[in-house]
Formats: sequence, structure tokens, C-alpha cells
Amino acid sequence: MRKLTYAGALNEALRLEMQRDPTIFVAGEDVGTYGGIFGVTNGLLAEFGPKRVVDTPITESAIIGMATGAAAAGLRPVVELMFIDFIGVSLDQLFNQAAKMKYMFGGKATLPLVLRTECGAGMSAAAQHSQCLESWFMHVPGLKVVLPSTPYDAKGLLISSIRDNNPIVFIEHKMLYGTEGEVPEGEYTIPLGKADIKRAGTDVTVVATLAMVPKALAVAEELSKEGISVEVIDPRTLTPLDEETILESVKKTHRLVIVTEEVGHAGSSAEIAARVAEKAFDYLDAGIRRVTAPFSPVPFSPALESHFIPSEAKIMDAVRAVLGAPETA
Amino acid sequence: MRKLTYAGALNEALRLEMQRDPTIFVAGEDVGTYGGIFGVTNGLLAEFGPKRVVDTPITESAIIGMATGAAAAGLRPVVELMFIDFIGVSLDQLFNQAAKMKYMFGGKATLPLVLRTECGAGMSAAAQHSQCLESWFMHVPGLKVVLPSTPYDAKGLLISSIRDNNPIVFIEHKMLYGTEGEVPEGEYTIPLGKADIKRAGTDVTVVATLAMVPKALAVAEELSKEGISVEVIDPRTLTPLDEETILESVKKTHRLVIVTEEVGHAGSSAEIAARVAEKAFDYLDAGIRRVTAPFSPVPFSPALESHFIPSEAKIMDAVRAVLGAPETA
Amino acid sequence: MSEIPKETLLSIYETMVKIRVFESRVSELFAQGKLPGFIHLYIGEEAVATGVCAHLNPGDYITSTHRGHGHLIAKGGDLKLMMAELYGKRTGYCKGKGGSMHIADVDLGILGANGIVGGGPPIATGAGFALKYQGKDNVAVCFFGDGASNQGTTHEGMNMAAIWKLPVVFVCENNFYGISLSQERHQSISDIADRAAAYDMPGVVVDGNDVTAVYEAAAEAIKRARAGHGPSLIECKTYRYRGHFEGDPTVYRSKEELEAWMKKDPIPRFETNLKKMGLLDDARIMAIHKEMEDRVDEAIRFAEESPWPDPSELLEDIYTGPAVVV
Amino acid sequence: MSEIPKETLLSIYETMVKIRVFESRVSELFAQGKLPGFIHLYIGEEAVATGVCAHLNPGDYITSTHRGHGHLIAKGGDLKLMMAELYGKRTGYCKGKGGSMHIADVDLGILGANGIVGGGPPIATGAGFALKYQGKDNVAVCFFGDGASNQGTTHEGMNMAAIWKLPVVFVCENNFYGISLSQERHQSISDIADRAAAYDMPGVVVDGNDVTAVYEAAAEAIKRARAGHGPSLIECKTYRYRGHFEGDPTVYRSKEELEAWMKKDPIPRFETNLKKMGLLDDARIMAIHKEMEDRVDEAIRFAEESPWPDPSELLEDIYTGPAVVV
Ligand SMILES: Cc1ncc(C[n+]2csc(CCOP(=O)(O)OP(=O)(O)O)c2C)c(N)n1
Ligand SMILES: Cc1ncc(C[n+]2csc(CCOP(=O)(O)OP(=O)(O)O)c2C)c(N)n1
Ligand SMILES: [Mg+2]
Ligand SMILES: [Mg+2]
Repeated sequence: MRKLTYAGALNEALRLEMQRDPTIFVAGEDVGTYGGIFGVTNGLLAEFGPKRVVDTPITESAIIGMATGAAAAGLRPVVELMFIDFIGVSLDQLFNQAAKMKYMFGGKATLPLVLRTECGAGMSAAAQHSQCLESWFMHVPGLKVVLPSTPYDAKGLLISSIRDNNPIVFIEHKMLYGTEGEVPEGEYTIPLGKADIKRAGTDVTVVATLAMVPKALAVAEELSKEGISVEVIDPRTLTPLDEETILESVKKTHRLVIVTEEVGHAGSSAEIAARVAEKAFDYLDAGIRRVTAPFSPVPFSPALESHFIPSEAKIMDAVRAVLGAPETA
Repeated sequence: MRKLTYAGALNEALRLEMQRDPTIFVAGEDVGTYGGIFGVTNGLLAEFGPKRVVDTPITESAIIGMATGAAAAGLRPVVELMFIDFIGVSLDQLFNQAAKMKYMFGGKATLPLVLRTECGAGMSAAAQHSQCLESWFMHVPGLKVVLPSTPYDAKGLLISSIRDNNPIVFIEHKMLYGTEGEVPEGEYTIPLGKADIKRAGTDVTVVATLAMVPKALAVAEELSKEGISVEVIDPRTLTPLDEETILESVKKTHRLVIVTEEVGHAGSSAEIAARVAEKAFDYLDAGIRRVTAPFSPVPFSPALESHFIPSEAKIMDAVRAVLGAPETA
Repeated sequence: MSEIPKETLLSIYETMVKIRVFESRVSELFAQGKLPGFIHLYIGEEAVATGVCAHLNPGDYITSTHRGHGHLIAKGGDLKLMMAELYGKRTGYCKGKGGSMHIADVDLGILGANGIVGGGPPIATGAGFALKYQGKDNVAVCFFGDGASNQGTTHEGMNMAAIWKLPVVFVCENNFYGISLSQERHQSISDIADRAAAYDMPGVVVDGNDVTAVYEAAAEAIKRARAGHGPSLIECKTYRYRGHFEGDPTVYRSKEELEAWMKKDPIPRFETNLKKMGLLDDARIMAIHKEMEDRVDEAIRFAEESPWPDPSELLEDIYTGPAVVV
Repeated sequence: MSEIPKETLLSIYETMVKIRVFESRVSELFAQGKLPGFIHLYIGEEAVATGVCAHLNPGDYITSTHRGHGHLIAKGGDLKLMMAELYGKRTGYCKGKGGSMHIADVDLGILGANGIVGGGPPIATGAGFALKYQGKDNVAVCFFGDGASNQGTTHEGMNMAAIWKLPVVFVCENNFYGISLSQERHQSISDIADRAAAYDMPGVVVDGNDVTAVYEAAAEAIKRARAGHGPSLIECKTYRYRGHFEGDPTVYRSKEELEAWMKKDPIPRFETNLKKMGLLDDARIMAIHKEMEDRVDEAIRFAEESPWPDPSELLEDIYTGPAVVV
């Protein structure tokens, strides 16, 4: 099958959807003339014109609030927050306005709104341009939280998100933009709330998200040489969270490792661990391990950043640990 | 001993500290002339004057950013965010600036800053004035997160927070302001990072915070009549989290229920569950139960709000459930 | 004023009275402990919402504030549904989920009261964006306070509306206080309308207690917006008679100040003018007041007789489509 | 200009050259793949930071931006420590933890470059608050861009500084773009200084490529601030020669526009004036350039020879006092 990059797959999803539905527009900082700082909106301005591809001032509250008002008034905005780290200047419009509007209004509002954003370390972009903050959005009733790890998922999930009638935070990972994978031409959707078993296995369940998925898969591959069978699950959405798929897997493997790039303390990994510790406790043969970034702002220097981001070695150790092997690190 | 309300205890802490250290100032919306919407800063303007008790415009980013700059330049600001729900318009100044400044600057900044705020449902203040958002702040390295449940703790923890040299989010609960308790005169501190065993017990550990602490204690009292011995632990700070005290308790009781008023999904309760599921797994005799608000914005009507807030009945059921009894609800 | 049609003048008068009567009764009901939560009353400021909304039709949008009852009534909100919402009943506008600070009627173009100071300007800008995108000649009106004028979101919303020439009218209700902080303590200018220059949009100061002045300024701004010439800022100087919320002891202002403003009450002022014009007489005035009292009575009855929401409704209306259970 | 002391003029010239040489070498190093992360260069805008900071002493504060190297150097930042930080070495200003966007030297009054557009104004306001509280006659200078002028935090910071008459000088570096968006597309006014009126503070427009004009405008604003008369806004019109960040293809602007601005380069312009005044000749110019090249060489050598931070340092410097392990 044809291969596309993750960025290319996202771009294609946007193009196809905009062709299909004239109420969809794209707005954000540098999404037009520049084509998006990471190139995701490249070519959209040329194809759809400035009415539907809108460069905005550097005012994130106004961007998200504008999208909220426009959605309430009948459009389907897909707006970009250049770095997830910038949510701090604009969170109110998302979590108090867009997310709660339907509920506060007794159901009488529909907010089909996608906030695309991008997260993660790996570019030495330092503490204010490298964070993973998905757990903040999980904690907000009214939002859905989507985070693809492959080009295939990126395209299908973005199409589904655009068609969904709820405010959605769609989180891309900057280190995945250049990764390639098979992507069908034309439109297809992936249900929001359905985890994907990226690799089936029987001995240990590893739940991973975003840039940790390829790492978990590499570890699984490596361990398979020793006869250890690792199941790798990507939840793909954190709200809704497909806990059934995770619980089923744990009931089979009896062991769970959760791998996320975010800081662990009150992260999404904690929620997944808590669910399993409540609902599949009787099936667990070992304590649940989490592999996450340490409790630190993201450091700039590559010499530190490489130790901040969870490594394959740490994942490997955690898997061995839940299997009862002594750790190396 | 002398009794004070929770609000009165906080007020006394502020007064004593301001008398002690002239670099401490209080700022926020309506903290001066009005004395604070919940009365916590009552009388401070009269005692310390407008230089040190500063009414601010309704610009929360400027309030927190001003405190950050002032702290970096040698003062000790204690600023008030009237409702924790307003953090959305000002989070950047807290999480990207104040919390990370020391780290980003290679250690060469000291930010002694307390952000006092207030959370929780129970007043029919609806979706934008009733939230519990402590887990957001937990997830930010560089911040400490303090949340007292009694007048005694409120005073001691606030004094400790003001003397601490880090940015601190000090979360009060609006339904606790009027509660009374014994409070020593004069100054005393409570170490940040030390949980308090509010009631010792042997059969089940209940970890609870803020307004859930009195509810957990009431349930413990009730169950004691049946011969069930419940240990109730209030962590008092979520960062640092005193996991030792919780783990020790679970090693003794083998059963854990966590009770928080926040929405459960990616809440602080998840973090506590995850820690125990990793570090005391072998001691657990039952799955870990969480009792939290449902995944919903806070409703306005008392008829709904009373079902939103975790009830003693739900706590009771969860305790019975981890003890193996059938649930009633 | 002479150019305003007589029916419009009368309807403006009726609306102001309707707001006043509704709010006065709400104040009493709150004092009787019948209404939960926070209640922010608009009494004294009726001319602003009324003068502006007199120009609007259901295809036009408004964003309101925590002090929203007046805006909602002026935009055509249903008293029964409003009152039931204030009581927290399931028959209310928001099924009891929103309360005073979140009443909305999207079908009427009311994008909600708002509990966040400065919450509205970006949303109104978005509604204006949609209207322009859809090629409609409707407008979005954003009400906000003097306190809110300092909030960053207000600045951002105005800037965005200005550059894209969106059909938005920003109406600042300068009642000289943001809770306890007086205008001279929260900003260093006296005319908030001057801030329009920062966005190269027209900015005018109006006596917000003179409903015809408000009406005329709004006419101009709304015409401009409908014609595609972009946003405007109207500052209406007015005053709230009640505390910031019901229960506020108002230690921050003097009785004299309040009394001076009460002498400029927008309703008797307008009444006098209409009488002079021969459009109103005492009998008609009494009748209108009586009618409004009756309608509010009816709304209260409706609210009181309505059922509470059922606990099973707690988890409804969070998402469109299948529920997201967590 | 005639009133500016000769030593000051020379030192201004040297500082501008220092910034230019430093930045030009940084650009090369980045192209060689030696510097990680994002690098935003100040080349072309040197007159702004230099003209303003010439008035400051270490007790004065500045807040800077993502485009911060020029501000830091003008405020007295150490080239070696800066360069080592850009390399991510443990000897850098931030021990390699901050990088280009976060370089700071609190002892020199530098409250950091900042990765958040509009991050600085509230912080500068806070520094100004502290200075006034402490009874000092120091000032806080806040540098920010034309793009940042729309951000809500900028509005809030200016409003707060104005009402409390804080010793803050807001310096807007209008280089006509926020990344790819030109000023005429991101705001509907052409002079950002006009926004000062929204806070009743003085606002002036200056040719930001004329260092003496910047110096003089800053003198006035800083004097006013030190005297306790409150904040001012200075808008400096200037231009960046490089892309927004290194690697930016700058599709959004024309070669002609760039070339027209390069003709107004602040360094040769000032050079010519100083030559006319007999303060500089070609030999001295060469010597100054040589000196700066040498100092930057030395900084590069220092950076390259410095060790990387040790992984064990990752968890240091997060908290003051005992580490918080989670
Ligand atoms: C972001 C935010 N900050 C603070 C508040 C608390 N608050 C509610 S209304 C209000 C005063 C608003 O003043 P103004 O905008 O002048 O409106 P008014 O109440 O005078 O009508 C404040 C501070 C809030 N609801 N939201
Ligand atoms: C809150 C926030 N939004 C967006 C960005 C991304 N960004 C970095 S610099 C920049 C442009 C800033 O423009 P301006 O203020 O004019 O400064 P200049 O780059 O021209 O010096 C943008 C959009 C950011 N860092 N922070
Ligand atoms: Mg007001
Ligand atoms: Mg610029």
C-alpha cells in the first residue's frame, strides 16, 4: 500500500474533509501562508482559499473562543494550537466554555470543534515547547482526547474527530510527523473510543501512547527473541478510554506495564493503572509498572533530554520486572 | 483549646506571617476592601494597609505573573485566585513561568509564591465555580500542591507554605470555610509532604482529601459500630505526596479506598491508586476502589449537585466492597 | 428619539419594566431562600440591554455575562423557562444544569450568560465569524463589564474581530465597579470607549441610563456591522442598584453615590419622555406594570410547580451522541 | 545625540557589533548542526536592545522574549555562558537546562528569555511592583514583539502597571511580523504605541534602527519610571533579517522588502554618524569587529570544550530546598 508520513496523513485527512463539507474551516497561527509550523496544513490555503484557511493573530484564547462561537453558530472549526504548551494562555475557552457549554445549556448546543495540537520532547525545544499534557484534557468532562501513533491512525482518527459533534483535543506528537506508514487513499474513519492492539501477545500487556508506541513495539520485538510474548495496546483515545480492551488483555497476560512520555504524577498512566487495579485486580500477578518521564520540566540539552524521555531500555526493564526478573537499571 | 473556623484559621495564618515578615504581601481580586469573597483576608487591609494588601483588577494572568515577577525580585507574594475554576485564563503564568523558572534558569531563581485558591461544589455555584482541579497542578513539576481539610491543618500548612521557597498552589474548599476546630494561638508549621492519619484503623485504609475527609471520618465512625476498623489518611499535600504513610497503612490493612471530590478520570485518586498498585501490590487483598464525582460538569440544581458530590453512602459502599461485602448502591 | 417608531418605544418601555419586575422578584425570592447559588442582578442597568437588543432578531447572537437576566429578557428569553432555571428545576432553560450564570437559548441566538469574566468576547467573535462565513447580514453582540474590559480575552476578541471586520458589536456596561473595585482603581482611563482606538474601530460613550441614547448608538454600530464594515465598541455608563451579588454588603460604595444614581433611573426617565410624547399615561403605566407582575407571578408559579431534575439526568447532555462513560 | 557622552556612544556601538557578531556566528553554528533546538536571531534589531539597555544597571530588570540574545548581551550577559547554554553544556547560563529560549541571569536583572509570546509583560509588572514596594528607584523593562502586542497578557500587564504607576517600560519591537503574519494582517492599527492611550500612559513611536532615537526615547521613559510617574510604551519599528527561526524559508515576505530594510541597517548608520563626529575611524571599527570576533571565538571554544551535563543533574534545580521525588 501507499506510504505517507504522519504529517502527510493528517494533511490528507484535512483536505478530504474540507472537500466534503464546506462548513469546515481551518484556523490558527501560521496555518495558511506558512502551511503550519510542522507542515500539516501545507497546501490548504492554495486549495481552499483564505476564507477557509485562516491565519490568526497570536491570541490563543481568541482562537479557541472564536472556534467555540463559530461551532455554536453552525460551522465545524478545526483550529491549531501550535504547541500544546501554549494551552495555558487559552485553557478557559476550552475547558470552561467549549467543553461545558452543552451541559450548562441543558443539552441545547452542539460544538463540533477539533483543536489540533502537537506535543512531546525530542527536539531540544526545552521546557515550554516539549510537554505532554494529555491528562489535563482527560480530566475535563465534555472533551474527547485523541492521540494517534501512526500515519494510518492519524488520518482515520482525524476524519472521525472532524465528523464528531463534540469538542475534541487532537494531540499529535512532533517526533512522529516524519514517520512513514501505509495509509489508504480516500476517506476512512476509526471509531473514537476503540483501542488498537498493535501487537498481540500473551505474557505481558504494554499500554503505550504516541511516540512510546514504536518504542514499545521495538521492545516487544526484542523480547520475542527470548521467547517473551508482549501485547502492545495503543488506546488511541483517552476519553473515551477503551478499558475493555485493556482489561481483556490483562486478564490474559496478568501483567501490565504502561508507557507514556508525560510526567507520571497524575498522568494518563495513573488513570489506566487505577482502572486495572480496580477492575482486573484478581487477574494481576504482579504490581503495575509505569514508565514515564521523571518529575521534571523538560530539559533543553540533548544530553539531558535523552534521559528525560522514556527509553527502550527502561521499558525493557519494566517488562522484565513485572515478569519477575531482576532489573538492570 | 480555642476553636476557630477554617476561614478564621487561614486569616490568622496570614496575619501572623505578615506581622513577622514585611516582604510578604497579599494581592488578588477583592482581597482588600471586601476582605475576600469568602472572608479569608478580612481585616488585613486595616492592619497592614494598601501597600501590602492589594486589590487587583480582574486579570488573573497579570495577578499570577505579577506575583512571579515580584517573587523573583525578592518579595513573598500570597495571591488569591478567587475560584480555582478561573485558572484557565491564567495557567500559563503559573505552569510555564513560575513553576519552571528555577529549572529553566539552571537553579538560579527562587520563587517563594503562594497562590491561594478555593475549590469544590456544594453551593449550587454551577459548572464554572465548583470544580476540583488539584490533579492539574500535581502534574506540574516545580509546584507544590497543598490542600487542608481542617482549621488546624489550614493554619499550619498555610504558614509552612508561606515560608517555603517554591511556588505553591494552596487549595481551600469552599464548604469547609465555616467548619470549626481547635487551633492553637501563635505560629506553628506543618511539614509539606507529611500525610496525617486522621483516624487509625486496621481493616481498610481510606485516603481522602478536603471536604471528603469529614465524610470519610463519619463513615469510619459509623462502621466502627459494626466492628469495622477504618484508617483515614489525609495526604494534605499532593506534591510532595507522602506515599510512605499510605503504603504503610495499606501494608497493614490490605485494602484501599480513595475518596476525592474531583472527577475521577485522571484525577489525584488515580495517582494514589497507581502508586499503591505498583508499590504495595503484594499486600493488597482486594482491588482498589475510588469514590469520586462522576464524569460530568458540576450541575447547578441542588437536586443534581447532591448526587454529583460523593456521598457518605457511596463511601460506605466502597469500603464494604473492598471488604468483600455486597454493595447496596 | 422622534424617529423611533412608536411601537418600538412602547416595546422598549415594556421590556425595561419586565426586566425590573423580574429582577425585583428574583431578589425577594433569593432573600426568602428559594433560589440556590449566586444571583447577580441587573436592576438599574435595564436601558443597556433593552436599547441594544431592540435592534436584534433571532438570527442575531448575543453573549452575556454573570449579570445576564436583563440581556436574556431583552433578547426575548422566556420568563417561565428562566425562572424555572433559577429554581434549579428540570423545566428550566438548562434543565436545572446551568442556573443563573449559564442560562442560554441558542435558538434565540443567546449564547449564554457566562460565569467567567471576559468569557464572552472570543465567543461573540466566533459567532460573528460564522455569520460572515455564512454570508448572513446578522450580527453578534457582546455584553461585558468595566471589570471585564481589562481581561486579556476582551482585548484578543476585539483585535480579532477588528482585523477580519466581523459583524460584532462590543457593548461595555460600565457600572463603575467590578465587585468591590471601582473603575478608577482598576484602570487608568475614564472612558473605556477610548480603547476602541487600539483596534481602529469606532468607540462611543453613551449615557447608559438613557435608553434612546443607547438605542441610537446601537443602531449605528449594528448597521455598520450588518453592512460588513466591522465591529464597534459602545460604552454605556450605568450603575447597579443591588450589590454585586445578592447578599453583598456593598461596603465599598456610599449610600450617596447610590442615591445619586437612583435619581437617574432609566425607567422613570423614559416614562416621563413617553408621557410628554403622549404615548403613555398613568393608567397604561399601571397596566404594564400589572401585566409584568402577572407574567412574573406566572413564571414563579410555573417554576414552583415544576419537578426537580431526576438524578438519572445528571449524566445526560455532556456529549452529543453516545454517552462517554468513565 | 550631541548630549550623549562619548563613552556611551562608543559603548553602544560596541554592543551593537557584539550582538551582530555573536548572532552571525550562532547562525553559522546552527547551520553546521552544532546547536540543538530553536534559534531566533535578532540580527537587524540590535539598536533596540542596545539603545534601551544603555540606561540600565544591574539593579534594573528586563524580561525578554524568544528572540532574546540581543537583550541579554545588551544587559551585560556573558558571551561564554550564553554560548555554552546554546550548545546545551553544563557550563552554560542554565546548566544546559534552558537553552536559547530561557537564558537568564537574575543577578544581572535578566528575568529570562521566554518561550511564551506575551509571557513577559506580567512578570515585568511584578518586578516593577517589587521595586516600588522596596522603595528602589530601579526600573523593569519589558521587551515584546508586534505579535505579542495582541496577546491578552500584554494588555493585562500594561493595565496593571498603569494603575499602580509601576516603574515599568514596555518596549515593543515592531518588526512587522509574528512568524509569517504581517502586522497589517494581525492588527488593524499601524502604530502600536497608540495602544498606550488605553492605559493613559505615554506612547511613542521610534525608528528602531536609529539607536540614538531609541536611546533618547528610552531615557525619557526610564526617567519617568525612576521618578515614580509610572509606565510608558515605546514602539520601535525595526526588522529582522533572518527567518523567524533559523531554518525558516520566509515564504511570507519579499526579497525587496528585506533589501530595503537592510539599507537602513542600524550599525552602518550609527557608524557613519560616529565617524562624522570623529569618534570612530576605519581602524577603530576594524579593531572593534576583531575584538568581538575574538570574544565570540573564545565563547565558542569555551562552549565546545565544556562538558555535557551529567544525567544525574536532570532532577536537580526543580525545587528550592529538599528535592520532591515523585
Ligand atoms: C475570570 C474571572 N475572574 C473573576 C471572576 C469573579 N467575578 C465575577 S463577576 C466579577 C466582577 C465583574 O465586573 P464587571 O465586568 O464590571 O461586571 P459587573 O459585575 O459590574 O456587571 C468578578 C470579579 C469571574 N467570574 N471570572
Ligand atoms: C503563547 C504562544 N503562542 C505562540 C507561540 C509561537 N511563536 C513563537 S514566536 C512567535 C511570533 C512572535 O511574534 P512577535 O511577538 O512579533 O515577535 P518576533 O518573533 O517578531 O520577534 C510565535 C507565534 C509562542 N511561543 N507562544
Ligand atoms: Mg462593572
Ligand atoms: Mg514581530
